[in-house]
Amino acid sequence: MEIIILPLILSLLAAFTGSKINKTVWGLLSFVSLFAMVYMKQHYGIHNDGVWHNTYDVPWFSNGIHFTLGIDGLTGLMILLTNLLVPIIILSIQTNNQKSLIPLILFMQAALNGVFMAKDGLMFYIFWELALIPIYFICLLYSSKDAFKTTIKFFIYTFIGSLAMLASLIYLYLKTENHSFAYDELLSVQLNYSESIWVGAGFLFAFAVKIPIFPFHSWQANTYTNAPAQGSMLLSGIMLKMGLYGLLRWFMPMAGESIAFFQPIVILLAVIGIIYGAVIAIKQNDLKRLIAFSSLSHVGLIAAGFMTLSAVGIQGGVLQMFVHGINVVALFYIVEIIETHAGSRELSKLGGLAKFNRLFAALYLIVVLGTAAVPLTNGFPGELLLLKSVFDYNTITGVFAGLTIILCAVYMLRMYQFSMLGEGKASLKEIGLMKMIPLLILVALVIFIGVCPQLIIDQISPSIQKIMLEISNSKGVLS
Amino acid sequence: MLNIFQSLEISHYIYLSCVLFCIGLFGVLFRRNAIILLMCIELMLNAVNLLFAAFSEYMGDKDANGQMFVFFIMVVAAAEAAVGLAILVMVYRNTRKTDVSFLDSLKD
Amino acid sequence: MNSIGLILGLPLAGFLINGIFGKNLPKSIVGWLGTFTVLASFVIALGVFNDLRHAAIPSEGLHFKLFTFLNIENFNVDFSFTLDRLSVMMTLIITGIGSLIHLYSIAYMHEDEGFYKFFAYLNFFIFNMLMLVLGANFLMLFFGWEGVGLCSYLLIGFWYKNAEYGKAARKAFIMNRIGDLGLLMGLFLIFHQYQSLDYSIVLPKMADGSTSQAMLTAISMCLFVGAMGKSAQIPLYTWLPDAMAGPTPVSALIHAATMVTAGVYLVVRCEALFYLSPITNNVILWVGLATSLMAALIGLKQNDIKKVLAYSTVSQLGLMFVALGCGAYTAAMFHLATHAFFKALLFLGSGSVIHAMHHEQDIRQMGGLKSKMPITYITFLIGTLAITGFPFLSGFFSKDEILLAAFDHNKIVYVLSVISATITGLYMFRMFFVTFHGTYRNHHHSFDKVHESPWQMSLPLMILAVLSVLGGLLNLPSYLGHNVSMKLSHWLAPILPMAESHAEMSHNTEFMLVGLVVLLFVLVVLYTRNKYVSKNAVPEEDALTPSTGKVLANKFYVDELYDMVFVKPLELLSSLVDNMIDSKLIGGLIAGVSTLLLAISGLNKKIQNGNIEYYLTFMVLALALFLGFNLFF
Amino acid sequence: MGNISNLPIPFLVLSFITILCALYVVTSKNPVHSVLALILTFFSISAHYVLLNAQFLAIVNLMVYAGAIMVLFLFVLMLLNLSKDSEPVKSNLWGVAAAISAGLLLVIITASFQKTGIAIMQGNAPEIGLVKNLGRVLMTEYLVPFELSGILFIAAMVGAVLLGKRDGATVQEIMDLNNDANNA
Amino acid sequence: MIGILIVFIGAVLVLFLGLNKPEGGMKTLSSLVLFLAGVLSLLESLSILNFERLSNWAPKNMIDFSKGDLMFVSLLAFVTAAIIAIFPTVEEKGSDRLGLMMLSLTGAFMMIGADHLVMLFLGIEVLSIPLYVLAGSDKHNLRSNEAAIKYFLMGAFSTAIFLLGCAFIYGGSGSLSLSEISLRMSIVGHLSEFPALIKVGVILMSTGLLFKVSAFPFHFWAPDVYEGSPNKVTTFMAVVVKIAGFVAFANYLQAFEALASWYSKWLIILAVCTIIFGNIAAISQKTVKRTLAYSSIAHAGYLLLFLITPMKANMWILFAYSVAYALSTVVLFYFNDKYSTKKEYGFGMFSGLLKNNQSATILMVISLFSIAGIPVTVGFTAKYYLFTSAFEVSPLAVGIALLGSAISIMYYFKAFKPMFESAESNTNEAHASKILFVVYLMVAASIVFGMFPYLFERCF
Repeated sequence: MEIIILPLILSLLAAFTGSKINKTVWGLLSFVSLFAMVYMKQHYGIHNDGVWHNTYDVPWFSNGIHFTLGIDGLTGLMILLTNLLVPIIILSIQTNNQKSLIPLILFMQAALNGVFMAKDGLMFYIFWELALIPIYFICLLYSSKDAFKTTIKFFIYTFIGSLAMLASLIYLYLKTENHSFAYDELLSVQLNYSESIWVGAGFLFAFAVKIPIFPFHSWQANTYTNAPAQGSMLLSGIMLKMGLYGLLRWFMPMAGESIAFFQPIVILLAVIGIIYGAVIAIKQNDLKRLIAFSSLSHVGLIAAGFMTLSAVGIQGGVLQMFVHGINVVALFYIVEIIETHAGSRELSKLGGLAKFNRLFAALYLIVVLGTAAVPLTNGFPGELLLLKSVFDYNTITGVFAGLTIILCAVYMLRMYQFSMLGEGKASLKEIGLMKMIPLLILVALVIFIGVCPQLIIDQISPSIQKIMLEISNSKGVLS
Repeated sequence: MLNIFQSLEISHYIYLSCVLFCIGLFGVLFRRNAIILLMCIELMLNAVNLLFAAFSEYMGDKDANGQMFVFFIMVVAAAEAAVGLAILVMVYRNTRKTDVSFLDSLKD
Repeated sequence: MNSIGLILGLPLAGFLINGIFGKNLPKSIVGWLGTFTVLASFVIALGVFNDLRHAAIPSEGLHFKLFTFLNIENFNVDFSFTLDRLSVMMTLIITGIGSLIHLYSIAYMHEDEGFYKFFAYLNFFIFNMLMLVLGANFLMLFFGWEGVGLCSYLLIGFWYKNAEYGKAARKAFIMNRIGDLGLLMGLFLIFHQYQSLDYSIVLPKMADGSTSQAMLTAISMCLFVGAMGKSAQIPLYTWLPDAMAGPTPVSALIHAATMVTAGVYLVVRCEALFYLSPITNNVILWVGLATSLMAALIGLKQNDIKKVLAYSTVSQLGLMFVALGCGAYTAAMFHLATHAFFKALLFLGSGSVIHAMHHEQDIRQMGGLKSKMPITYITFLIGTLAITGFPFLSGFFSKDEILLAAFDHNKIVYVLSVISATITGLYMFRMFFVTFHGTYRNHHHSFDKVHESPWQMSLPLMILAVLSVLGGLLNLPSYLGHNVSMKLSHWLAPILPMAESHAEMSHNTEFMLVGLVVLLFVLVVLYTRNKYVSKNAVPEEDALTPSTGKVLANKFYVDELYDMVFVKPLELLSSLVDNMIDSKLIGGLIAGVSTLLLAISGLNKKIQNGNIEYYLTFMVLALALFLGFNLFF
Repeated sequence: MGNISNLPIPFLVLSFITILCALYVVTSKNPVHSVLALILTFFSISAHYVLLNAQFLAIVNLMVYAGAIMVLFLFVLMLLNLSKDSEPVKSNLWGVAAAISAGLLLVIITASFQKTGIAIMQGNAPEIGLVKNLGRVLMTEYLVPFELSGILFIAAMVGAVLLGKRDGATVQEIMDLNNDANNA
Repeated sequence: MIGILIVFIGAVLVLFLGLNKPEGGMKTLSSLVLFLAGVLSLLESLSILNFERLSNWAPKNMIDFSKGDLMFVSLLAFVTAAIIAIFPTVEEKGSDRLGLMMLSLTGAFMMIGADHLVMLFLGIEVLSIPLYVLAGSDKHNLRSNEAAIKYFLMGAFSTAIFLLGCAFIYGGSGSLSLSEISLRMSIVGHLSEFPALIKVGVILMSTGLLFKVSAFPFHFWAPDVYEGSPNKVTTFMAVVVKIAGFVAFANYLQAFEALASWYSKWLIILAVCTIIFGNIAAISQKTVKRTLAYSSIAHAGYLLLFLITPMKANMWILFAYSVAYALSTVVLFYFNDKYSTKKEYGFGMFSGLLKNNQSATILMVISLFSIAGIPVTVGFTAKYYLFTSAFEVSPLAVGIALLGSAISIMYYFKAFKPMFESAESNTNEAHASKILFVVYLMVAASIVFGMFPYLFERCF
């Protein structure tokens, strides 16, 4: 509860004080929720035993619909990611004339924390929607062009998705014995095959749009491109993870028997998405668009890994969620710096920036390598596990999914080269050290996770095992 | 007093009323003069009244409900006619027309 | 135990210190720090080597587990290392030659603004290469494998301001990645089959014959794809010549002596696997042979001093793979070692020349340098002789061993290998003579300014020259007496249990074959000397080369082919998918839905036309409809 | 539905007149004729009321409808000078459409009864239709609606006044006013 | 009953006191009267006060306000008070418009409390007749005139149909009292035994009510009349008529509960059609008012879904939805009225609003979210309750309703485009003016109710 309330209060404060207080202050203040999280963990004495512990529970909509928050390893990792990235995102704000940006981001933080902690179906939905609102306004208010057209597409698209999820949730809710939205109650619902396909499809659609999985991605590129950098960061860094988190936490256990029906479809689509995104990314000129498609490619792999229903795939996927959050935020951060300091983010207008700031070039390179999953950077362990799981599921899909490591290298290195190397067309103005600090933190994480991924795996492993047990319990899919 | 339903079925009154009602309805659809339209609506109301009266009689047994309803319909019809004519007069004052098909400035 | 940590840790420390603080340190400290960390590793490795010589069980090595990298269900990979006879040999080569090249670089790169970066990268490369050879499981190998690819990328593109270099670097990295994908798939297959990636578990299981032939072939093919990428075999070889964009020490270290031999190392490491997959062996054999011949042919017409050496490297690597394909693993390792000596020497020599010529690399612009650069000249000569198989130099022995193995295996292979070896002589001497003999031909850079290199550069040259001469001692052929010969074979024997059954052939045949090779060598020297020294011929301009030569000069147009077959279609596909499928089809569908909705919405205008009669009629009809339905349902 | 010849003569005659008059109301080109026909219709309906023992209704019908409402209509017709058949003739097509719609409704409603029949019990006739009886019901059972219909009349009255109240604006001004709005 | 009395007396007072005074002077009085009626009804419904003695004079057979009905009464009273308070008054003398609106409101109360077909009919008429007048109360505006005559003719026509239905029901069941009918119906038992008269009667009567709540295909009047009427009247129509209509509809259908399986089939089809039609037709609208009109049609569709659920136990859901609908609709119409000009009554009227008036922007955004059903507004809460209860009966219909609310985003959010654009050239002077406290209150209420939805179920 604290980490929802805190950002909310901060958000209101920020809204009322306007731009009087420096963004750095807000950035630092929003770190507070990180500490709040640690405090919460202490306070509720949560052990890493895989159980989704309640931390807060009051009746809300009715006796069956509670305001229930819970925390376990998976949730913990996700809120860690959120509360780690949000301050960085706030610190990445370059100008002071985007007045409502900080309140919106802080509001978003609250909603995101809620999404990850919600243990009640309706609450999950509500936070899910709430998270959509600030990002919608961030994009609408500060998009570079076509703001309305892009955002409305994005909004309607995701909104339809969420409504499908709501329908599934309601269906499950009505099937529970005493009409309850509690996670465990929803899990215990027994559905027949065709029911479970419908329910699963509802969930899947919502998450597929948000993730996005291949044919549902068409909102993504334009939104990322036109949104302000902070919006892109929030969208790709954290909001995508909502979809993946939902896939893992809600779709997979709730889909019932039909998971076997969805498994090949999702994996196929995800693998198509991997290659599709990567192929498109190869020729992009706009850095943000490039990252958008690379993101499509990467999350496709995560989704595919999840759907293999193997421990390796799921844990690798969760790890990769965390990692992708860091990498993509770092990439957008870099693009933001380039855009503000070099005046453009189009590859054709950039080049030769490396000579202006060696440190920046080095950090950029590390992030690029992390994204391209070079060993000892954070991208590698997750990608290894995911590819392995997909490979084990089906060799051919595994090979196709594996193409990502080639294609990713192609477009990421192209991106790096055309922006940083060669004889410069652009120049990079002085970048303050303060601006480098968030990037430094991210890069430190890139290396750290790359070397010791097991630290994170240990955190999530019990929860994942529990979720896998839930999947297998009701459905008998896993042996 | 004589009960008409000794030699008549209630359905005859129902048909009669329906025919009257539909004549009125036809008029509403067919005519364009607002006053005639109003009259046709009155005709429809009267058809209903007749039906109520018939039912009331048919029920028998001290059932005044039908007739009371007719009474209230008449009350309302009078009020409606007053207001309707007032509206008509107002429109006529502004447009010099009572033809409803000319009033189509409000549309999609 | 800790010795492994030190061997690995020192270069890493060097990398970190140089990488983070190098900018603010004086160049001398940076350079010497880089050199000494590697040298120290070398010294430690020597100590380990000594220990291993006396180890009780010869196949065992040292093990060192740092921490658990990943542990999910049964997928358990440790960050662990092993140091056995094979890896110690590789370690010695890497750190030994590495330290020499570090030393060399101090002078070579002295003027460069990225001096500290260069040393950091070099140290990092050494670290990765060590990880590759020291890793105790396939994942560690993969770490190093990708890591050296990365370093190679960084170092090829070291002069980042040149866009062409950047392109070459990217090409190298991506081609390596293609191989890496194969390797990764191989890893998955291995894990799938054996539930582990540890050598100590996997290799014995491979050897015990319980695995199906198909699986073995699949795994070995996957691994070989990895090896192809790293060791620049057909079809993934084109990056290596382009990689010469990097500074010369890099070419010497990475693209000649160490990294490119990783493929050979991999095959030798998985000897059991490859030995048991004859199909793969054949593929390796023929790929290696083709590579060797093709690269040699291309080498004939190259005018860039480094390009010649690069193709020579590809060719020699091909030969190594021929050996591997024949099952002569020791021969391959032997050639790997001697090749490391003389190719490093040659590259460093060429670097010395380039240094003297102020970064002129075209041999047509050189000539007659022997008077100005005696040390370089002599050492280069030794290197040339060694590579071309001058009797009793290192190359002579190692190459002969491969040729013998080939002869033993298949006569056609033998003939082709000999042709390849002969062509090696042709282009090496061509280059050597054109560069050092004849007259000076450069008009931009006066002959007087050409100078001998400083001692930091000469010293490694001399050491390597000595090694090139004496390298043969490692594994002298058996006809030279049992006491001195086959040292390497014996050393590696415990690691290579399967390949031991190598048939001995009669010494007479051996002598005969050796004689043939020597004869060919003499002919080659005479021919080239006649052409380039006596007649003082200069290689033609590219435009003037005759048709066959043109094909060679243009490297068989392979780059163009790849460009046409892979790069262009991929780019085209990318644009196509982006513009057609993504925007038009998928985007269009979405836009179509909203357009459709709007169109339907517009239909409402027809009904809602403001005319009350229509409204009333519709209402009545709707009512009739409802009543009518009520009638029937 | 029994044989039509078995029906009582008064009912048949009255029904015939009613329908005929009603048709004339609808089809007459001259509004004044329509009004007069409508009054006739009301008279015949009143006669029906008498047949149905609803004497009070018969009287009220005559008074309210024929007497008050119709006079009001006539008055308005005269006031607005609409007695000529100013109405443009609608196309036949429209008439057919309207006839079809109305006819369809009629057919369907009647068909509904044909299909399932009408099930109500038949009682005998008391003298409920007399003022005395109705008045009692009105003042006891129907007190509330009776009282509340006062609200209706107040509303109608106020409304009619509001709309009918004249103020200064001339037709031309109104036209201009509206043209502005339409052009914008 | 107390509501009717107070409002009626208040209306008469306002009419007489304001006879020669400007309308604005009576604004406060009428708002206060309505507010008082609302408060008293609320207190009565919460069983805090009791007005038994006051209403004892009348027999109970005609009109009977249950606790739930009183909630609706108080809601409508509050809403009307708010409408009167926030919309500007005309400059003419005489307070007839206010009085008529209050009289119309009593009609709404009568509909809500009606337990008898006569009462229902009278309620509808008392509600409608003042509205016919009010729709044309902008006498010199031809559009207003047209609205009045259209509304009147179609209203009267639908009343006739409604009455025919009443007659059939009377014939079929032998009674006019809803509770009596309900009793008789439950005795008859099996569906097929019901006389055709009742079924036809129910259809015809429903047609009349569907017309009032502007459900497809009886919606035709709504866009035109909404557009032509003065803004205040439109708001009143959109909110009060619809809510009262649905409460009456629900009460009246409850009497025919025995037929539920039969009529819910129809209602589902109607609801689905209305939702699809309302939402899709709204997309291409250019003016704000028409868009809101079609949106109100769509909302009628959602509310129709309520009628297929077990209504008696779920009246609080209808109440919740009414609250949500009323709050956001009133606020949106208010802003439409405030910012529309003679020249600009499309969405362009909001252009540059963010720059000129931030609080107005926020209020509008929240209201739009609420009407679109996005959490954490009351709009979402109400939709959630409604859809959940309807889901049990017809998942498919709810699915379409969900889709419809997704489509509705397309037109609700159209307002955002001009709002967030920085418009240098066309600044709307009206943007600068202050927003009334009542509006803040309503928007705050829609958030508060959204956050604590449990209130509805507990208090109803």
